[in-house]
Amino acid sequence: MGFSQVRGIIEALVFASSEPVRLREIAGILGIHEHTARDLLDDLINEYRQNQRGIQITQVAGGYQFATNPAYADYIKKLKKIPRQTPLSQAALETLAIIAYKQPVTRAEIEALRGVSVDSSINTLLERGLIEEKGRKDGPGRPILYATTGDFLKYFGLNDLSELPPIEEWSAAGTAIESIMNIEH
Amino acid sequence: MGFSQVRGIIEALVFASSEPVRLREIAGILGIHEHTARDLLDDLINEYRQNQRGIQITQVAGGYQFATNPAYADYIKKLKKIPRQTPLSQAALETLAIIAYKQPVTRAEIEALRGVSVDSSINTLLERGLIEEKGRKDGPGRPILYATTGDFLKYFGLNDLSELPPIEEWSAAGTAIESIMNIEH
Amino acid sequence: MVLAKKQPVFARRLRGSSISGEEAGQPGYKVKLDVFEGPLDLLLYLIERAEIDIYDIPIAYITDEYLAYLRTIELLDLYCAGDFLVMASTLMQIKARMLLPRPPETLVEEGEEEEEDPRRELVERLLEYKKVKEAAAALREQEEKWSRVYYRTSGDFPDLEEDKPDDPLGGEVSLWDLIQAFRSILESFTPRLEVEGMPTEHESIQERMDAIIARLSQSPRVYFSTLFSGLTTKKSMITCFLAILELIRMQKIRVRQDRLFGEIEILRAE
Repeated sequence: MGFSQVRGIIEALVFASSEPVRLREIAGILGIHEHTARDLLDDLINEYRQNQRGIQITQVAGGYQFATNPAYADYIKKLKKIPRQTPLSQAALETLAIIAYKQPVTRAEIEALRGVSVDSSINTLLERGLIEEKGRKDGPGRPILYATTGDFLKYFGLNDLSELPPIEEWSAAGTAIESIMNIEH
Repeated sequence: MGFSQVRGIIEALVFASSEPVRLREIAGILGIHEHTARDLLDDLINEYRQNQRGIQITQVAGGYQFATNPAYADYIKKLKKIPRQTPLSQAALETLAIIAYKQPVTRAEIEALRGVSVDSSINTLLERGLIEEKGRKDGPGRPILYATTGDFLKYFGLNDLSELPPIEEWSAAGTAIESIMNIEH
Repeated sequence: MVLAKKQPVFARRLRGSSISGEEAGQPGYKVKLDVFEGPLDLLLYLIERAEIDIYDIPIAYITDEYLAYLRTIELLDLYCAGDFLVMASTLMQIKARMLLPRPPETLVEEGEEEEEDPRRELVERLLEYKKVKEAAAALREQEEKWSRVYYRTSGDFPDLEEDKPDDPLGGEVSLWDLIQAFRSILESFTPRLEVEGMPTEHESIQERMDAIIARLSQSPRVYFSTLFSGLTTKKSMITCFLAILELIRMQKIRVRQDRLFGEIEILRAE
């Protein structure tokens, strides 16, 4: 199997998958080392970056996937059959931000931080597949814990959670939640 | 707007559309003549045909669409999630039409009619189970004979081969088969 | 201006708001806006607007401002969650505690802990909420960037949506700003004597919406305040404001403010 053929197969695999394809899967299908697959992919990614191409290979949600060049978004929007996504409401976005940075987190913890009931934003986020239930917290009432999904990463173009934009000092906030919870109850 | 940018936009449009994009729509969005759009598309199509690329632009159902290179179908099948079968390429379709109407037929006879090598189309069709080997022809080299399968009838919603649409010319055969396929999908 | 840069963070969107009750203009008409992000959001807005040090909040002033906003919302008959009232009582409690005479410092024995500032908990909550807003703003930026990227269509897109502008408020003017502007118009308004027995014009919200649209078809943009000129009753002014909110929600108009606290402009949506 020649070089350009392996490259072609990788290109076909990335295209055919509806979900981002993981390096491990590509390497497994081709029977090559992961680092070889990575080199070939990097090469392919670079090639698509040249000459104002219309499509690109992006690294998202832990895998590789084809996507359009954002520079041409205005033209794509003019297509008759193009699915459009409404941006999240501010309320949903704030709820999502708390879940993203503090996961896994309970509804009561989110409400303590936002100061309002978050029932409808949690429903919206569950419906859009951006968050999911992730077990229950030990303690009274064993409340449901929420966490973000792979679609969340894809929606915001992140490869993994470590790529979330850094928020100052929020790491220490776990204790703040506790103290706010105590105020609330 | 430069040449490579227009080309890039066309590439993005063909990729992003949920259905094959018509020439008229592409030309309309870009504000260029249809024949200019066609030239640019032909150019793009040719580029993807080179170097055993993994994806290609195909002309289906009166429009343009991206699809994987049929030569790599075996690898794609190994992916965990395939959203749906990629439509048959124009090349595969024409080859299939010849086999359907002239069966049993040899590779050389198909190539004589299509004027190009049909190795990859035949492989695709074999892999998809639409054709099968049906003995060998008497004569020099005893070449393999190809015929359609029961899956072929199923795929195109035919009861038997007599239901194939009547055709006058071979170029019409591909279109005829394509139109049956469009009813199905 | 320092605050001007922060403004987009506090931009509120009118998406997700909805009308409940009968048809616009009918009695019992209510506008339900889900855009109030909550009492913490309003407090932060007021603090930023007045350029107040969050660690040293003049609690009497901020309580008055907060209550004034609640009264305007109430006047407009907008739906307002009970959380806003809980916060109001919290603010008043803090205000009362602040008024208590503090023990003279000489009486505080050494080693004895100084009495806790009654505002401490509130400040902590506000600081935490500020970070929530920061995180949300960061995600919004990321969302906008990636909304320009299309993946291959394979059913993982949601349903086709109507083409609509992403941001009816233009990312600049928050709902709080609009209410503030409406408040000041109301405050400077001297009601004319309504002669008893004279039929008063009872314009419906729908009629007022049509009038605004007609006006915008003549000139592409008008000042928010001029939409209220010529109105003679408080009731008609409230109708006008609700009409503006409804047009924003329907994305028929856009609201813009060139600089912080500048004149608010109303534009026709494209």
